Amino acid sequence: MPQTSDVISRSDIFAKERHTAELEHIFDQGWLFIGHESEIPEPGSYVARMMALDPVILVRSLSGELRVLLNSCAHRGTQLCRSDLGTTSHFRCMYHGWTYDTDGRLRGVPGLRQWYPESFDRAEHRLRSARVETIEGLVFATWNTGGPSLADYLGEFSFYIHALLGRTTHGWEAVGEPLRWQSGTNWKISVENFGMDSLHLGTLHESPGRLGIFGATDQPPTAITCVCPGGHGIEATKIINGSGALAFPGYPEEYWPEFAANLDEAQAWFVANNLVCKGNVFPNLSFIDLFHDYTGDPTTPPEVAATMLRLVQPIAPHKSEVWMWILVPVDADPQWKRWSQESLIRTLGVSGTFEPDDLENTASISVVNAASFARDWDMQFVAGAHLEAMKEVEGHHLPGEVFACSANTESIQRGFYAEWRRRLGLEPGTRSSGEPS
Amino acid sequence: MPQTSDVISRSDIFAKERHTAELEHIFDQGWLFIGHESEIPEPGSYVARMMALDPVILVRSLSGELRVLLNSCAHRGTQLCRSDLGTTSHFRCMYHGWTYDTDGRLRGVPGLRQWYPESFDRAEHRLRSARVETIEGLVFATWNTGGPSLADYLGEFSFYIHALLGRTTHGWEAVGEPLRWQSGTNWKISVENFGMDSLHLGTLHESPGRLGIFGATDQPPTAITCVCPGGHGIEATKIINGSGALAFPGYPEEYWPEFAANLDEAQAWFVANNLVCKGNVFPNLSFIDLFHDYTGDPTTPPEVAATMLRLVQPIAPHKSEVWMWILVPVDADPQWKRWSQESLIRTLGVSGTFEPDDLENTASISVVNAASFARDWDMQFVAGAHLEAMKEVEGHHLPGEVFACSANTESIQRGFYAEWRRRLGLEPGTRSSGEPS
Amino acid sequence: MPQTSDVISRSDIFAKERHTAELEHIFDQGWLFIGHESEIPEPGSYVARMMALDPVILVRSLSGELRVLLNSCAHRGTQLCRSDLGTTSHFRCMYHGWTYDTDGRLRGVPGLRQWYPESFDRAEHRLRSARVETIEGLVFATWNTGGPSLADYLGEFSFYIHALLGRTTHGWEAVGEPLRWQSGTNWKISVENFGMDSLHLGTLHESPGRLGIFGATDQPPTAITCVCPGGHGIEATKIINGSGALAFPGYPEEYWPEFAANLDEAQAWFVANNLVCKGNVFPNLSFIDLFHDYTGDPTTPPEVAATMLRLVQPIAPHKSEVWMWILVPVDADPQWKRWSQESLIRTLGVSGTFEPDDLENTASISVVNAASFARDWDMQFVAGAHLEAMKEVEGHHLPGEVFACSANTESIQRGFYAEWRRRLGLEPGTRSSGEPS
Amino acid sequence: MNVAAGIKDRVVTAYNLEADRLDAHDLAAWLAWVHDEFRYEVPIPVTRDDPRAPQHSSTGFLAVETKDSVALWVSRLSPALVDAAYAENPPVRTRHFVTNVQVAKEQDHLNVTSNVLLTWGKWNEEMRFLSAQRQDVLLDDGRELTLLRRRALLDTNVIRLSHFRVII
Amino acid sequence: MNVAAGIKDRVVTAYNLEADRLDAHDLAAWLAWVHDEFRYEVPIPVTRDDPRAPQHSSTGFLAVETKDSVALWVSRLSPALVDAAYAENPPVRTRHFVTNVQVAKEQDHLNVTSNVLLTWGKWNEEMRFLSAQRQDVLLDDGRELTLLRRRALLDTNVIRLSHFRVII
Amino acid sequence: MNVAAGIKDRVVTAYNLEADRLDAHDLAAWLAWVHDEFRYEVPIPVTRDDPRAPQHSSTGFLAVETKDSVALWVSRLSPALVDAAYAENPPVRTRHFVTNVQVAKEQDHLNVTSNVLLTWGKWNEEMRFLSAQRQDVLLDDGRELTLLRRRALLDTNVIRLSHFRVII
Ligand code: FES
Ligand code: FES
Ligand code: FES
Ligand SMILES: [Fe+3]
Ligand SMILES: [Fe+3]
Ligand SMILES: [Fe+3]
Repeated sequence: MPQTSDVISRSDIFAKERHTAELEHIFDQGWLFIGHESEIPEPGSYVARMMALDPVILVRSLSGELRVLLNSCAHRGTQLCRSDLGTTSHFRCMYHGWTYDTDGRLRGVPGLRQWYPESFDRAEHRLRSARVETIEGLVFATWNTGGPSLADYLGEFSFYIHALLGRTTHGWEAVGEPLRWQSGTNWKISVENFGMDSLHLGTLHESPGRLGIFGATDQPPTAITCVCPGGHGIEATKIINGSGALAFPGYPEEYWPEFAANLDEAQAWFVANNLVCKGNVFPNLSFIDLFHDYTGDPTTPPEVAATMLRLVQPIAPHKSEVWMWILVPVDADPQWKRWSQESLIRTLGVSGTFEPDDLENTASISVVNAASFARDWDMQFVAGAHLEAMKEVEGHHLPGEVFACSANTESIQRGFYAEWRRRLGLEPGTRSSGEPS
Repeated sequence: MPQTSDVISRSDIFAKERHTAELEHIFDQGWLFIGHESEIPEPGSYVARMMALDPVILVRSLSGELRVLLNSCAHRGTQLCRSDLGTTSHFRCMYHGWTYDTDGRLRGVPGLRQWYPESFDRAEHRLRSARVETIEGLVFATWNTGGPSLADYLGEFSFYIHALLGRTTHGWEAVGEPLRWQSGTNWKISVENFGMDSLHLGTLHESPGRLGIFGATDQPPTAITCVCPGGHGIEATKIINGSGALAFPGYPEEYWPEFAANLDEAQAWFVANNLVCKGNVFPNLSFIDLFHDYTGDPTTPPEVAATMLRLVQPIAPHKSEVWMWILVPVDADPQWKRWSQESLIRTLGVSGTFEPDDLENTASISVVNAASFARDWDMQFVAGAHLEAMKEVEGHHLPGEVFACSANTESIQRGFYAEWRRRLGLEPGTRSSGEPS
Repeated sequence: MPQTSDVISRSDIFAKERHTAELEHIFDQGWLFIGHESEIPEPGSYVARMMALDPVILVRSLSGELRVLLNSCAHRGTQLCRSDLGTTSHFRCMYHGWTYDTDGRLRGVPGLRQWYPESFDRAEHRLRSARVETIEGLVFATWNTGGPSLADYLGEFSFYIHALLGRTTHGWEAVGEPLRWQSGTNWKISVENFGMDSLHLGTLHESPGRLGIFGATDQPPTAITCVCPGGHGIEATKIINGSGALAFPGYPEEYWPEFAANLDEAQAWFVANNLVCKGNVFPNLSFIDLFHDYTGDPTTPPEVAATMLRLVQPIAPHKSEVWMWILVPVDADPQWKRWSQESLIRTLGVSGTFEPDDLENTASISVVNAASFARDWDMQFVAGAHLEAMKEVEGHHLPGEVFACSANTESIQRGFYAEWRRRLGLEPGTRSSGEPS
Repeated sequence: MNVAAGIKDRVVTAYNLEADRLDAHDLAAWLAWVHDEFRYEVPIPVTRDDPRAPQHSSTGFLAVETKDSVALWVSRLSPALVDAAYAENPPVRTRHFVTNVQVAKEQDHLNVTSNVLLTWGKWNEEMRFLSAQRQDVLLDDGRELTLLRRRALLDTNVIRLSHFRVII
Repeated sequence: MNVAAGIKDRVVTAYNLEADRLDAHDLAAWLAWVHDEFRYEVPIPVTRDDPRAPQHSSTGFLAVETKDSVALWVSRLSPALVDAAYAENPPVRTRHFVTNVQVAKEQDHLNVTSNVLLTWGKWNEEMRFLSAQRQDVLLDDGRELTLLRRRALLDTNVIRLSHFRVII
Repeated sequence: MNVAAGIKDRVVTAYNLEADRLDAHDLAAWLAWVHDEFRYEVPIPVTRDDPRAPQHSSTGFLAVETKDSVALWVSRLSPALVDAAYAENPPVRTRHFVTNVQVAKEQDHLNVTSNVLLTWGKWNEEMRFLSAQRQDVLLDDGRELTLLRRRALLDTNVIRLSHFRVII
């Protein structure tokens, strides 16, 4: 029999009471990804974003700070920003004209003297602000202003974020605006499908494999899976050759020495020589770094690397919204940036050769597990339960529990659901008796 | 800090548990507006209406009574009337043919002798009827058959209804059928935006103001705000000039003496010389009386008055349906009626220069306050909290608490929400811990 | 006053809590109709079906058994079958390729040796299977594997199923795939309208009657209504003539002797000489056997018999989905089969002369009884409450409580709702205080 | 074989007039362009593996009508009976949006395909929509077009209109 | 009376251009083809028993506009005022799908009917749809068509767009 | 510059045939009218203040394809691979309603805009709808039209189809 820690009740995934609890204990408490610094390049630049179901404005304030403000007037609640992006010196509410500066302070109140009591104090009516911190250009925010810092929240996992995004000398930039699509599944199913699961590569994605789009290799690769406290996890599927040379396939070769130089040894080893490297920051920010062999442009070099972020917003127990950012090194050649961008759109974008199959698959999991009988069953996360954690890999010490196998198994999922249970105050093996959703 | 009576929790506005409680304690108990007498001119005339979510038929019975009947067969519940309006001598159920007279009495039962027990008594199976009363041609009904009369329910506020609609010698009539549109907001937000809030005129409605559609005046107006027990309220924004002459701008001048003569002095003073006069009968019947300066027809006289009713039906925590009736004096010139009607359609109708901005605004309040974090905040109704109630205004005694200011502030809203709390059994400062909707 | 057992609270019909309880106590416990054996003629034939809200696969396994398998992978829940029908040797999950045989046993697991612990036992991961039994070609299944057999569940009612479908020597077959349409009403309303209620024939269906489509007869018919334990019921509306000759109007006369010979005397008497015979197997499988006089094809013989099954799936308190199967004797003439099929499509199909009026009617019952006030009322099932059960009819002993009247009254409904209450643990006269849906 | 624009224009004109009559609930007038041998079929949509496999039934139908059977509907809507035509009275607001008309001329008839989006507005309810391809056979005597056969291939497996008493 | 294909083609071309301008929120350009006496009416849909009874009001309207009243909208969208045009700014994405155009030539004008499906995409919200028949009167001086009257018959009794500040 | 009805008719005919092939999931046949330099782009819809500002991205895309990249899809749907084309097999029912076709002739190509309503019916699910404007560049050698460029401007900011592996 599988261990209770290797299974999760289907009703737990989809129950309405779990969804409500997730909003309260995970999304209102945790650090949530908001956007990339390059999206708001100048003072006054802003973009409209969501923190789970709460709409916020990410703005680089005129005083130079990154601010995440609830997109709702302090007076009677009108939405302040109704466009996707722009540049502004202030936010003015259309209803009664209350005006806030880009730090969220209430500045102007029409009729202040005539209509409001003398005791009315603008300082008591600033916009609600989330706490904001960044790592490697990624902007995170939390409503939990008194909780742990972002660094504490990420813990050991920062090592891997620095490894992936600290390689470049001049940083990364988001190309274009985020792609967005809705998915008929629960956010957890979408997150673990994209950010954690690798065993489906040869089956669900058999087609792009056979079309030569991704994964061609002479040597059998090894998957290094790292499960960190806090529910974060990452895996790198790599060719381990004796030579020890650090290659970054898909990136122009002139970058390679610089990439290695910007990292410490273990980090460099981890991100080098990979077919693909992917993972997830708890709860819902997944990322991937890979190279494609061919995506339909014969003028492209044979291997083009690509990096993306993928945020899955919870909307309802059976509905979520995916946001996809494509990142490229700031100083890359414009033509190379375009190749990299297009390769991702054609594979992991909503019109790509991979994502539609994943969408079909994850939606199907929702469809068949919505009802009363099916929900009274488990999902199995037993693959890799037999692997032993390694002290070091090829002489490198990597943070977290580290496993090596011919494929990335289900270890990251087990870590993710353990953290999920912990935050919701659930024991392994419990099951929601609440109403189906 | 604002007083708890000056704020209302955002979760209180939108919580599903509040919506359910509203249906039970406010809409199933209070007097609800059903229609205007002129809509059912003859015995047998009927219109299909809603009492909150319950469908009813308003019919002038063959015996001459106004009846409000639940639109559902007493047998097994089939809808009896499936059209918006008509004339009939009876209601026959399509399912098994049970037939009711226009007073709701069961008359015919096919197969009565063969199929039903002898003990079957038609008198036990009449249609459910609401209690019906009228004031100035406005038909109200309530399910609370043993509760207060309409006059008691309105209390002092009747003074203002008589003032507005008792002016004319021959009464008013509804022009055309009600306009209907849905709004993506809670009914309370829509009601207080239209029937109570005036501070948004210069901001949200800056555009029609600058286009010369409404509000042009040389002298600064004064707003007289009257807050009555029961949650009802009204405001008149008027030019107070020393002369004491009673003008009814926008109405043909030949009406003016008659308008004054039909009212007592204080009433006449209140409804004369107004730019606009508007208010709300608790819970959801708003009205407005105003004149436009220009709405796009150069052949119209410069000022045309207009009067309308606006009912906001609660549908769901974030959805409501607006019904709009345009009223004109029965004996007005047909051309004038048309001008008045068209001026309202072009401003406060769903295609007008005002209403779309209000719809956009109120929907935006719903959108940004649906989620878990935003809901844990307040709305502010502090404007005018410093004003002192007046014993009399310009020598006139007006019912309710009366305030004068350069604009109608947020006093009516405070009265409205106090009544709302009272009916729901809530203390100021409470907040719904129930599920978001 | 009607007895509490003759009424049912409108809130009971539509309450969300009742819907949830129905799924648990009725649909997860009872025997549900899945399909007709002729739909899956060969080993490997399968069709996708629903057991209430749970998707299942009905498959004739390669080993020759009828199987009803939950359409969801035992690993992480992916939908296995995504088409309406087909033939297969196995079910392979698209996600990670787990492969099941047609008996639901897990056979193949890609990467079994590399990725899964040695303790992983395929036998522990078979598809969830329902218990399957058949009667006269009708396939039923239940999740309640330890409960009563189908025969026990049907009890005395089997008599009637054998009578209707045991007439033919070579059995019946489904013509074409099931027709499907959604209905804006509760499943119970739809079921009792189609499978139980006859009093609406002259009123709701006045139009097809007057068009000569159905029901023309010189002699007044008699309705024999049989109410069996378990909530099942059936009625036959027949011409009782003294002759005792067994006619099966609408069927080719050459069948008549054989029909009689295949049944015992009481059964033969019951199904012979009928204008129509219809009923319902608790909870939601209705059936009808009738002949039409004319459905628009002048080349058709004047009377053509037709038999159909009608399953009403519960979807939500105010939404259900109808599935319609048309059955014909296997050995009938192809032309006759076509006539029979087309006559049903043109009357009881979603485009027919009967069903649209029924749909309109049942949806209207839902629409007007969704709100808070209307729900606090009853539906009346009093017709026929005065009839006395008969020991025998025309010398024949028929199972269940048997009534004779000029029409089939509301006895079957009373039996249906009594069983419904019993399974939900409700007393007569209770009413849901739960939230409206 | 494709056809001269003139024939296509006539077909489009006929379709537009047809749509008007259907949406005015004037089945009697609509029947005027229907051939005596008219057959109308809406096969049951059936989802099968393989995008090239037929996705509609060859043996099951959601609707099958002839000129005579539609004549029964016409009677149903006649003044004497319309009061009991509960599904059609009060009327549902329908509108046929006809696009993508393609005409191929055969020996003695025209094969015409078109796309139809049907909108469905019942009293105060939200609008519903149905999309389909029509495959028609028209006869053309040079002066007048008549409708000999129509097969409507629905794009949904389950009817979600309030009923299906409508010609697509 | 039906008309030569040439006229119909010109009408269709004019409608397509009109739709483009409306969907680009360029009311000023749209106004160019509107006659000085232009009247635009959207009668209130009213459901009555009997499918042959009129299903739209003769006395009540959801919109009534003239060239002068639309000119107010144009001003509203002008650079000086557009910042306060909250319902139209940021813009709603609309698209007019115009089909079933039928042209009848009268003495001195054209009577034209067409079906319009309006799609409505507000920021991140789900799309909404409105279906209607347009009944237009056009004037044709042989060179240019102008729009004299438009009556839009909606297929829904209740407006469910976020507002109705739109020309159908 | 507007064009003779003849060219417009040919464009409409080509669009209708194209829609048929797309809705029959026959990408291989569809590819026949695609130019070797074909480029297909669906820019990301971006809502900006000001109705005159561009409402679609200039740098971000929801889809970017060439003839070669679409050829990969064709292979994906070939008999050898179609069993693993899980998003397209079983097929989604799609229908392209193409209206408002406007053709402008330039020196050496045609600029064509059209409106497309795409309906999307996945198995037993409710239909979904997508509305867009297409901005195409066609080449015309007098005999045959080929599709050189297509830009599809969606009317929704968020894709709500079950996936977007479809040519608009
Ligand atoms: S709601 Fe923002 S100013 Fe009043
Ligand atoms: S439900 Fe009205 S007569 Fe039976
Ligand atoms: S979910 Fe079926 S094989 Fe993994
Ligand atoms: Fe994947
Ligand atoms: Fe306003
Ligand atoms: Fe019936």
